Amino acid sequence: MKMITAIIQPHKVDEVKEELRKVGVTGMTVSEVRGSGRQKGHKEIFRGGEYTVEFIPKIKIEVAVNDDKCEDCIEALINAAHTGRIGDGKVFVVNIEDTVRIRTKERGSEAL
Amino acid sequence: MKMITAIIQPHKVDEVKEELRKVGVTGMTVSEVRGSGRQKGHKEIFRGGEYTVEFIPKIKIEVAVNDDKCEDCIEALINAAHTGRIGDGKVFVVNIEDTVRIRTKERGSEAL
Amino acid sequence: MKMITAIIQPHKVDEVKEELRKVGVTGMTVSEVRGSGRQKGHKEIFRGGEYTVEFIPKIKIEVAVNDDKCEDCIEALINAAHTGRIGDGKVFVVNIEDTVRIRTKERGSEAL
Amino acid sequence: MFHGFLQRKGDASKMRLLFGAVLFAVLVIGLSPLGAMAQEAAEDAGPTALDAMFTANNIWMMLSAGLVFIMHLGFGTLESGLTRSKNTVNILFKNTYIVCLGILTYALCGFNIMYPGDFNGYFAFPGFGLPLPENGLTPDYASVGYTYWTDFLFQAMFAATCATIVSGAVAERIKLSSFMIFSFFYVTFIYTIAGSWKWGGGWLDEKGFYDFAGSTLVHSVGGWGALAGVILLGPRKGKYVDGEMRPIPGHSMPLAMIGVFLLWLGWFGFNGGSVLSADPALTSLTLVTTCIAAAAGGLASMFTSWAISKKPDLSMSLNGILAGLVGITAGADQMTVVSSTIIGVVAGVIVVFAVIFFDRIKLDDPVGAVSVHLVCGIWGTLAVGIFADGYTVGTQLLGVVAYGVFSFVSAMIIFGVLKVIMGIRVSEEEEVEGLDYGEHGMSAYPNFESSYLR
Amino acid sequence: MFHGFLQRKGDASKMRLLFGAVLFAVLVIGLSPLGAMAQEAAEDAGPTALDAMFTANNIWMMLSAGLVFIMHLGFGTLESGLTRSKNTVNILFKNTYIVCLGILTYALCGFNIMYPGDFNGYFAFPGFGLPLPENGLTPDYASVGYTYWTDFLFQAMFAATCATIVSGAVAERIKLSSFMIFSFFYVTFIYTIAGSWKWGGGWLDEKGFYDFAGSTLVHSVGGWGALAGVILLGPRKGKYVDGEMRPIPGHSMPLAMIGVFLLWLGWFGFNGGSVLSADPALTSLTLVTTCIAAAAGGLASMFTSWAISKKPDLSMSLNGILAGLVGITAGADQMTVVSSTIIGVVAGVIVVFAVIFFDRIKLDDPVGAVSVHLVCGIWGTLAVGIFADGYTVGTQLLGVVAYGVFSFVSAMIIFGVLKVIMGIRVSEEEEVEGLDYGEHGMSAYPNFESSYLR
Amino acid sequence: MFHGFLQRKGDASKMRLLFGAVLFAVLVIGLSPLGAMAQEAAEDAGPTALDAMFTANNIWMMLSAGLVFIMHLGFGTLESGLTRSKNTVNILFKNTYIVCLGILTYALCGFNIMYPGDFNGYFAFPGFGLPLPENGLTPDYASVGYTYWTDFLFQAMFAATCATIVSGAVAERIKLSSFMIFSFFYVTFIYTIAGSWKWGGGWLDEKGFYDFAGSTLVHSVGGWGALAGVILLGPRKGKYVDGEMRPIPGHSMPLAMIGVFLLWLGWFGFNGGSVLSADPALTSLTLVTTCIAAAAGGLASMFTSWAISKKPDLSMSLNGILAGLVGITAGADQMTVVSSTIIGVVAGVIVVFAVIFFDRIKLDDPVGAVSVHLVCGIWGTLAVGIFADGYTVGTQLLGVVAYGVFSFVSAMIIFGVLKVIMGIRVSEEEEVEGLDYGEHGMSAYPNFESSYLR
Ligand SMILES: Nc1ncnc2c1ncn2[C@@H]1O[C@H](COP(=O)(O)OP(=O)(O)O)[C@@H](O)[C@H]1O
Ligand SMILES: Nc1ncnc2c1ncn2[C@@H]1O[C@H](COP(=O)(O)OP(=O)(O)O)[C@@H](O)[C@H]1O
Ligand SMILES: Nc1ncnc2c1ncn2[C@@H]1O[C@H](COP(=O)(O)OP(=O)(O)O)[C@@H](O)[C@H]1O
Repeated sequence: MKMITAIIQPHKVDEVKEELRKVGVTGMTVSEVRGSGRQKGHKEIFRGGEYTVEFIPKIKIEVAVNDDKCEDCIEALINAAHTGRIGDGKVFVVNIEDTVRIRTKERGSEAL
Repeated sequence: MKMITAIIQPHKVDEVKEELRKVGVTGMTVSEVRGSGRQKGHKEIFRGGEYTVEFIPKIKIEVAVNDDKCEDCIEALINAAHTGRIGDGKVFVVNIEDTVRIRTKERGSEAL
Repeated sequence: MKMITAIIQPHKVDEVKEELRKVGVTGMTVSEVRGSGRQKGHKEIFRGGEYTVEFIPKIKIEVAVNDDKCEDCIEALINAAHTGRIGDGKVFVVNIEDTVRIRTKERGSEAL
Repeated sequence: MFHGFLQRKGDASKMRLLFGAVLFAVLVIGLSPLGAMAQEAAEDAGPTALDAMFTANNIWMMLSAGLVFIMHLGFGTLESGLTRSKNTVNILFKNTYIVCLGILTYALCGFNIMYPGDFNGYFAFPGFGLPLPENGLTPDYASVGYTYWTDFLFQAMFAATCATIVSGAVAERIKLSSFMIFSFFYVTFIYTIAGSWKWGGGWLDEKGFYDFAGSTLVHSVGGWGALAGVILLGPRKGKYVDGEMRPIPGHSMPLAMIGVFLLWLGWFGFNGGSVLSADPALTSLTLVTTCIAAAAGGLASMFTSWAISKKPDLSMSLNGILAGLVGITAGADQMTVVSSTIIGVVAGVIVVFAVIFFDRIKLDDPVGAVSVHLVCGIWGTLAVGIFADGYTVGTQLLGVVAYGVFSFVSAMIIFGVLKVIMGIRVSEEEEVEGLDYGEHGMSAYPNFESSYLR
Repeated sequence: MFHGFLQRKGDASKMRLLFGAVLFAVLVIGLSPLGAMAQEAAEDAGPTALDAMFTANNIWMMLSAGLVFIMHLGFGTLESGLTRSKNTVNILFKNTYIVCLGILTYALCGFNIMYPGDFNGYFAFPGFGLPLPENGLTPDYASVGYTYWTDFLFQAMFAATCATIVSGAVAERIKLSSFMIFSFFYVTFIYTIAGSWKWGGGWLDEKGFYDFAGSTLVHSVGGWGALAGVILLGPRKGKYVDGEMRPIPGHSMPLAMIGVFLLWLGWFGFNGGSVLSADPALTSLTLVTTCIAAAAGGLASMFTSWAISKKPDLSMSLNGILAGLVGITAGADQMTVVSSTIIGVVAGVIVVFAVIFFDRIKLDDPVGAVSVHLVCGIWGTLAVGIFADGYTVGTQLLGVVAYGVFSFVSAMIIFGVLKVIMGIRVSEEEEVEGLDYGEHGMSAYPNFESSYLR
Repeated sequence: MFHGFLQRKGDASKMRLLFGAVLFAVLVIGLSPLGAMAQEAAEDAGPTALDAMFTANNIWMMLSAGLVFIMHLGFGTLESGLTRSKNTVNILFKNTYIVCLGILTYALCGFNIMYPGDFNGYFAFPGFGLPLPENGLTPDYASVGYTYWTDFLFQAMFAATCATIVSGAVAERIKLSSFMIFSFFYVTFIYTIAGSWKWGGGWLDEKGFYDFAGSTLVHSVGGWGALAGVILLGPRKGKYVDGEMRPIPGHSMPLAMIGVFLLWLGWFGFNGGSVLSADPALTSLTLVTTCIAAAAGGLASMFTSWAISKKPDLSMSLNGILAGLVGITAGADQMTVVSSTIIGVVAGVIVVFAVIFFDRIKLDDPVGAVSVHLVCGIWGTLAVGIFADGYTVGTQLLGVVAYGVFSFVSAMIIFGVLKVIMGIRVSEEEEVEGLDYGEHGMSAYPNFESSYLR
C-alpha cells in the first residue's frame, strides 16, 4: 500500500475529490497547511505597512491506496489539481507497511 | 522505528492518549484534519438551503515508536478509538529511517 | 528522496526557514499541530478552575529533499530549532518513493 | 406632529388650572377683553410644563426599554463566549427565541398577570391583550412618568431576561424543544405571577418587602430556575471526571467581554428606568450606585480570584462586574456611595466563592448564572435590609424565601414534567458532537474552521 | 451654558406672550411697580415650557440619529457574519466607506435635494451645503421638534442605509471601485430624489401615499438597487452547480447575531425618531409596534423554516426579525398591537419563501437583502393600505410601483454603465482567493489563522 | 416617584417667584379668596417648566455618561482586534480593570481634585469622597443642566479613557502589574490635576485656553502617556528586524471595526455631553460637527493610504475616523460644517503620515494610539485657534505645551520608577508565548483553536 500525499491549491480540493471518486477512491483525509516554494508570497498591508506572507495557504490531501491503484490515483489527482501556474503543488508517495480499520480491526488492503 | 498515524473520532482523543500512556508511549503529535470515507457527511442548513459537509472533522495522531513496541501501541490505539460505528477511522504504519531529538541531538531510538 | 518531518517550537519557524534557505531548500510545507511529550503541559485557568492543556502548540515542517541533501538539511534544521529546553521537538526521516510536480508533471528529484 | 398633544387638549392639566385661576381673577375685575386675549393665548400656548415633563420622562423610559433590550444581546454574547464553539448556534438561537417569545407572551397576557390592578395579592388574570386604558396616553397614567405603551415595552423587555438567565446555566446539554417549552411557561406565568406579588402591588408589597429593580424579582427568580435546571440535567460530560473538576473553557473571551459591557450598559436602563420617571435626583443617584457597585464588584472579584488562583482571571473579573450589578439592583435608589461600594465588593467576593462552591458540589453551571444571579440576587435583596432606612433584613428575607420556594418549586415541576414526557437532555452523542449540529444542523463558524473544505 | 437660550431670548415664544398678556392686564389696572417686578422676573424666569419641550424633543431626535448610526455597525457585522472570512475586510470596508460618504454627500447636497421646500414635486436642487435657516435653531423650525442640525443629522444617517442594503446583496464578487462609484450616485442622487417625492412633500405625498419611516423610501429603494446588482453581477462561483443550489455558509453566526440585535436596537431610532418629536403617545406606540413586529417576524420565520427544513434555523430566524422590522416600518405609527403582530408574522413567513424563491430563480443574494428589504418593504407599504385608516392599497401600490421603477431603472443604468466602462465583477481568480486579498491586500484574521506563520 | 420634586418644593425656583409676584399683585387689589385659590393651585401644579428643563437636560447628560461608558468597550475591542490573539485576554483585562478602577478612584478623590472649586489654579485637594452639595440635586447646581451625581458619573467615565489610550500603545509587551500601578497614578492624579487647570477653572482657563471636550485634556494627555510608555518599553520583538519595519497584523478586523463604530457612537456623548446641558442648538451643532469630522477623517485616511499603499486599507480608514473625532473634540461646539470638514480631512491625512513617521523612528505603537490621540489631539487644539472666533493659536499652543510637558514628564517618571523597581516589560519568552498565557494563564479562544484537544 502507498500513502499518496498531495499539496494542492485550496480551491482545487472539490475537483480533486471528484476525480479520485471516479477512479474508485472514496477514503481520504485533508488538512489545511501553508507552503513555501517557488511561488512568491502575498504582499499584505496592515496600518500602512507592507509585509510578505511567505507561507501560502494550501490543502494537503492524504490518500492511502493499494499499490495497483497508485498510478491511476496519482494521474487523477494531478489532472484535477493542475492549472499550470506556479504553486500548483506536489505529490509525494510513501510506502505504508500496514493499515488497520479501527471499526472492524481488519488489516492490510482490506482495511482501505 | 515506525510512525503510526491514526485518524480517529475527535472525541476519542483523550481515551487514546490514556491508553497509549499505559503502554509506555507519552510522545505524540496531534492535529485537526477532515476525512471522507464510507461515513456519510453531515447535512447542514444555512438560510434555508441544505448542503452536505462531506469532510467530517477527525483527529490525526502521529506516534513514533520502536519496532518492538509497535504492535502494543496499535493494539492500545484501536481499542481506545473503537466504537464500532462507521467513521471510526484508520491506522497507517510507515517506516521511519531516522529520528533526531532537537534538544539533545540524539539520534535513532534514543531520540524517541 | 526523503521526507524530513520536524516538530518544532512555534516561534522558531522563521529561523528554521532561513537556515533551510541557506542550505538551498526553499520548498517546504508547514502546519499547526499540538504535541505531548516530556514537556509538561500548560496550566490554564477558567472561571476559577485550573486545568492542564496537555497538548502544547507546535509547528510541523515537512521538507522533501534528495538523499544527498538530507544530512545538511537535518543539520540546518536542528541547529535553527535548538534552544536546549525540553520541548524543542523531533525530526523524523521517511523514505519517499516518488514525487510529482503537479504544474509540470515532472517526476522524481526533478520535481523537488 | 403635535397631534398627540392636540388630542390631549381636553386633559385638565393642573398647570392650566393655575392659569385659569389667574385669568379668572383678572376677568372678575372687569378686564374682560384683555382677559379673553390672554385666554386665547393660553389655548395656542403650545406645550405646557406638564407636557414637557411628561415627554422628558417618557423619553427616559423608552430609552431604558432600549437599554434593557440590548441586554439580550449581552446575554447572548456572554453565554456563547463562555461556552464551546460547537454549541454557539444553539445558545444564540435560544437567546433570539427568548426575546421574541418574551415580548409576545407579555403582550398576550404577561403584562396583565403581572400588573392586574386591585387583586387578592397572589394571582389574578384580568384578560388577554393590551387594552389601552382611557388615560393610557396622558400624564395621568403614571404620575407624568410614561405612557401605557412605554410601560408595556419596558416591562416586556424585563420579562425575557429571566429565562435568559436559565439559558446560560443549562447550556451545552439541554434539549432545545424542552428548553423552549420551559421558557414559555417560566416567562409567561412564573415570572409574571411572582412579579405581581411585589411590583403588581401584591402581598409582599404590602408586607413592606423592597426590591427596586429586581435583584430578587428578576435575577433570583431566573437563578432559581437555573438551579433547578442544573440539578435535573446533571453536569456536562467531561466536567467532573474521577471526582475531579475539569474546567471546560469557553470559546471566545472577546465575545464574553462584549457581553458583560453590553449588560453593564443595559443596566443603566434596567436600574435607571426602574425609577419609573426621569426624576433627576433619583435616576442619577441610581446610575451612580449602579456603576460604583459594578466597578467594585469587578475589582473585588479580580483580586479575590487573583489571590486564590495566583493569576488575574478575566472571566472571574467579568463575573464580578455582573455580581456587583445584580447585588445593587434591589436597592440602587436607596444606597449611598459607600454602601454601594460595600455591596459591590461583597458581591464580587461572594461570586468567586459561589462559583467554587457549586463546582465542589458538582452542580455544573457553564456560565456561573446561579452564582451571579441567584446568590448575588439574594445578597442584594438582604443588603437593602442592612443599608437602607425603613427596611428590615427580616422582611427582605421573607421575600427571598417566598420567591425562592415559588420559583424553585415551579421550575422543578416544569422541568420535571418535561423530563418525564420528552426528556430534557440531548443524547451523549449529540452532546459530544455539539448541539449546533445536533439541534440545528448548523455550525457557528462553518467557513472559518475550514475555508475551502466542505 | 445657557448661552443658547439667552441668545434666543428675542424669540416670541408663545408662553412668553401669555405672561405678557397677563402682566399687561395687571399693569393696566395701575399696579405698575409690581407689574414691572413681575416683568423682570419673567425675563429672568429661566426656561419656558416651550424651551423644555423643545429640548426634550430634540434629545429624542439626536438619540434617534445615534441609534440609526449604530445600524451601520449592525449591517457591517451582519453582512460579514453571513459571508465567508476571505471577504470580511472587503465588507467591513464597504460599510465604513458608505457611512462616511453618506454623511458628507448628504451635507454637500443630499439634504437639499431631498427636502427642497416648495418644488415641482419631482426634482429640485436648491443649492449646496447646509445654510442654517433663520429659525433653524428655534422651536419654530420644526413645530418644536428639533433643530436644523438635528434634522440634518437624523436624515443623513438614514441616507447611507440605502446603499448599505445593496452592499450585502452584491457581496463576495463586486469590484470595490465600481461599488464605491455606484454608492456615490445612489446615495447622493437616487435616494434623495426618491425621498423628495414623499418626505420632501413631492407628488407622491400629494397623492396621499404613506410611508412612515421608509419601508419603501429606504428599504425598497435599497432593495431594488440590490436586485439590479444581483442580476447584473450573476451568482457567486460555486453557488449554482449543475443546476443545483449549494448554500455558501457565512463565517460567523455570532457576528450575524450581533448585527441583527444592533439593527433591532437601531430601529428604535429609525422608527421612533420618524415621529419627528418625542410625542409620548406616538413614539411609545411606534416602539411597541416595532418590537412586536420584530418578535413576531422572528418567531414566524423560526417556525416556518423549522417546518420546511426540519431543523430550527438561526440564520432564518434572524432574517425574520429584520423582515418584521422592515414590514412594520411603513406604518409603525398607525398600527395596533394586533395588526403589527399580523404584519410581523406575514413578513416572517414571506421572507422564508422569498429566500427560497430567489435561490430557485438563481439570483444569488448572499445575505438575503432583496428578500428582507425589498419584498418585506413592499409588504409593509401595502399593509398600511390594509390596516390603517385613511390609506388605500391602491395609493400604496402606486408608491411601490413608482419607487420600484425609478430605483430599479436607475440602479440598472448606473451598474450597467459601470459594467461597460470598468467592469463590476472581480476576476474569477480574485473571487476564489477572496476579495480581502484581491482588493485590499489584507486579511480579516491574519494572525488568528496561524499565529506564528507568515 | 415625584418624591424628588416634592423634596425640592422649597427651592426658590424663579418660575415660582414670577407666579408669586403675579399672585401678590392680584392679592393686593383685594381678590384674596381667588388669590388663595390660585396659590393653592400653584402648590399642586405639578412640574414647572424649570423642572421639565432640568429633567430633560439631566437625561441628556446621563445618556452621555452611558455613551462614554460604551467607549471603553470600543477601546477594548479595537485594541484587541489590532493585536495578536495571544495577547487578547491581557488587553481585555486591562480595559476591564481601567474602567472599574477609574470610576472608583474618581469617586475616592479624582472628582475633587479635578473640580476643586476656588483654588490656586494649579492643584488643590478638597478631600475624599463624594459629599453631596446642598443644592446638588437641584437645578441650581449646574445652571439647570444636571445633578451632582450625573456630574460625577459623566466625568468619571471620561477619566478612565485617558489610561485606556495608553493601554493600546503599550500592548503586547508591558508587564501587567506595572501597567496597573501606572494607570492608578495616571488616572487618579495626573489626569485630574491636568484637568483642573482648564475644566476645573485653573490657570489655563484663565489664560483663555479652550478645549471643549478634551482633544488635549483627555486625548493628548493619554497620548503623552502612551508615548512615554512606548519609548521606555521599546518595540515588540519582531517589529524592527535588520533596520526594516515588519508590520505585525492584528488578529480580527471585525473586532477592530466594532471598536471604532462603538467609539464613534460614544463620541455622541463625549462631545454632545460636554455641552453640559441638552441645549438644542449647541448639542445638535456639536453632533453634526463631530460626525462630519469623523466621516471626513475616515475618507481622507482611506484615500491617503490608498495613494501611498496602492490598496484601500481598512485599518487606516478606521484610524482616520478616530483621527477626525479626536481632531474635532477641542472645538466641536465652535465649528461650522466647513471648518469641521477641514479639521477632519487634515486629521485623516496627518494620522497616516504620523503612523508612518513613528514606525520610521522605531517607536512601536501597535494600535496607533500616539498618532491618533496625541498628534490629532494637538491638531484639534490648535485648530480652535485657527477656526474659532475669540481664540488664538498662541494660547492654544500654550495649553498644548503645558499639558505636554506635565503629562509626558509625569508619565516618564512613573514608568521610569516602575522600570527600576519592578520592571515594566515581560520576559522575551513570555512575549513570544503571549501575555495571555504568561500573565493570565488563559487563552482568548481556548476551545476554538482546537475543540477537542487539551
Ligand atoms: N521540497 C518540498 N517539500 C515539501 N513541500 C514542498 C516542497 N516544495 C514545494 N512544496 C509544497 O508545494 C507547494 C508548491 O510549490 P511551489 O514551488 O510554490 O510551486 P510548484 O510546485 O508549482 O513548483 C509549496 O507551497 C509547498 O507547500
Ligand atoms: N484511503 C484512505 N486514505 C486516507 N484516509 C482515509 C482513507 N480511508 C478512510 N480514511 C480516513 O478514515 C476516516 C474514516 O473512514 P470511513 O471509511 O468513513 O470509516 P471506517 O474507517 O469506519 O470504514 C475518514 O474520514 C478518513 O479521514
Ligand atoms: N514519539 C513521538 N511521536 C510523535 N511525536 C513526538 C513523539 N515524541 C515527541 N513528539 C513531539 O515532539 C514534541 C517535543 O517532545 P518532548 O518530549 O516534549 O520534548 P523533547 O523532544 O525536547 O524531549 C512533542 O510535543 C511532540 O509533538
